Amino acid sequence: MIRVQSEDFDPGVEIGRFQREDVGAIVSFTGVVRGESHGERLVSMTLEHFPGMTERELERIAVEARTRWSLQGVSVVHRVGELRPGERIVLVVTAAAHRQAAFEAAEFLMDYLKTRAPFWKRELRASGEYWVEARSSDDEAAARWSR
Amino acid sequence: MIRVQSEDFDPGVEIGRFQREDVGAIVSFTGVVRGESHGERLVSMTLEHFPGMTERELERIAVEARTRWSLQGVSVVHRVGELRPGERIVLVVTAAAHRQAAFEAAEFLMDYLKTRAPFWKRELRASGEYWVEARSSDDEAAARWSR
Amino acid sequence: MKVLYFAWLRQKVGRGEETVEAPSSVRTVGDLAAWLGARGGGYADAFADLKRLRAAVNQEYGDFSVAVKAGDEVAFFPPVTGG
Amino acid sequence: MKVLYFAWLRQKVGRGEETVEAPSSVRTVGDLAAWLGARGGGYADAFADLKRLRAAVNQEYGDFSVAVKAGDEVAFFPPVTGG
Repeated sequence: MIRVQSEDFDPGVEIGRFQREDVGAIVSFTGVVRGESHGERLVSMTLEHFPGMTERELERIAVEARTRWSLQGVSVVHRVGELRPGERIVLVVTAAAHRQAAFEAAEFLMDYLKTRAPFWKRELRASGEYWVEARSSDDEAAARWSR
Repeated sequence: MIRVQSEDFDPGVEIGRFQREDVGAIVSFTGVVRGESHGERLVSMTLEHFPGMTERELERIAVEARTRWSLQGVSVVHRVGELRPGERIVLVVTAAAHRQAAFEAAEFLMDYLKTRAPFWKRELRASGEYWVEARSSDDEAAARWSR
Repeated sequence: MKVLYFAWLRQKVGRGEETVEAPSSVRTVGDLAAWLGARGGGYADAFADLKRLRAAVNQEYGDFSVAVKAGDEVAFFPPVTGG
Repeated sequence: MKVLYFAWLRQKVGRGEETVEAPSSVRTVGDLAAWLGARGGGYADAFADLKRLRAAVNQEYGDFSVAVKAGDEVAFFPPVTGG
């Protein structure tokens, strides 16, 4: 299940959806807005996205994960709009019979989401507004899955 | 925080403990009792442990994770006693500034827990009672961290 | 064709989307970017360094050599930073 | 010394713990296992194949060459299967 929304989400509820007898392992990743950026206090972070294409890309990433690993379920929830430090921003949940598939698929989903899903972050810091720059470490993290 | 208990736990609550401004990434692993084992219906699973040593080993594993990765938090909750298919059995939560540390530490904790923490599983299946045998794949998973 | 701008491109251009009538010489994403940049002002600023830009045609990522035609939706934006 | 048994060892031996007065010839975990196995019955069954067993002395894992002495707590159990 793929959702892009301004509202908060509950990791426990999303994990609970996969608690079934055929699922042995559930891995979740929760991203939280940190209170500091470039050595400055972060006032807020605003997420912009490309409606329509975002959902398509997230669906595509989820389908790709399901072709690579034997998964019982995949959820991706990503928030947009203005977020404050300490707020949840993204959730990925994977469910599988065994833990290795669940762990690897969750890492894959996060790596691909960071480099493929059309979201853009703008930070409001004490010294002004800044668009977050893409990080080469994220590209490298995503690249390891195509080896 | 390390807990060994017969009561259920709530992954959402444990994840929520780490939702702070200095934490960017929270990874959780939830283990669930599967309804089938060796091609048979599982009636129930009973977990026995070594009180005292279990907590010591889990603490030791958590400390080891904190020396290997920069972590803001580690939680391990493991249930004991009789569990039914679909019930939660184990939870590991890791919190870090960045996602890679949180993912790796959670995998490490699960691999070490499986091979170091003195728990033993007994399955009640349609055909009788069986002690679960240790799996060499778990030993191999744990061994990769000492490379 | 319809052109969309996101993030700092949107801010520099001053709008999130517009419909343009590109001349027939605009055959690729790169042609379109050059044509838009030639408008000057915020457009010149937004399209000054194409290496900093990414594009999608009809919601599919594409490089600057991808063909565009009337009726297409072309989006320009910086590298993504979600997650 | 105090001896603890877990999982199927506990079932075979018929108890979870006991206090034993081992002879002075019992100097290691392996000596203790052999001495307990020599009791016959469930003990012989439990200690029939030492390769299937693990041990801990005073709650620390140890192999069968580890020394034991009066006052120690020695636990025997199969390989662990938690998680």
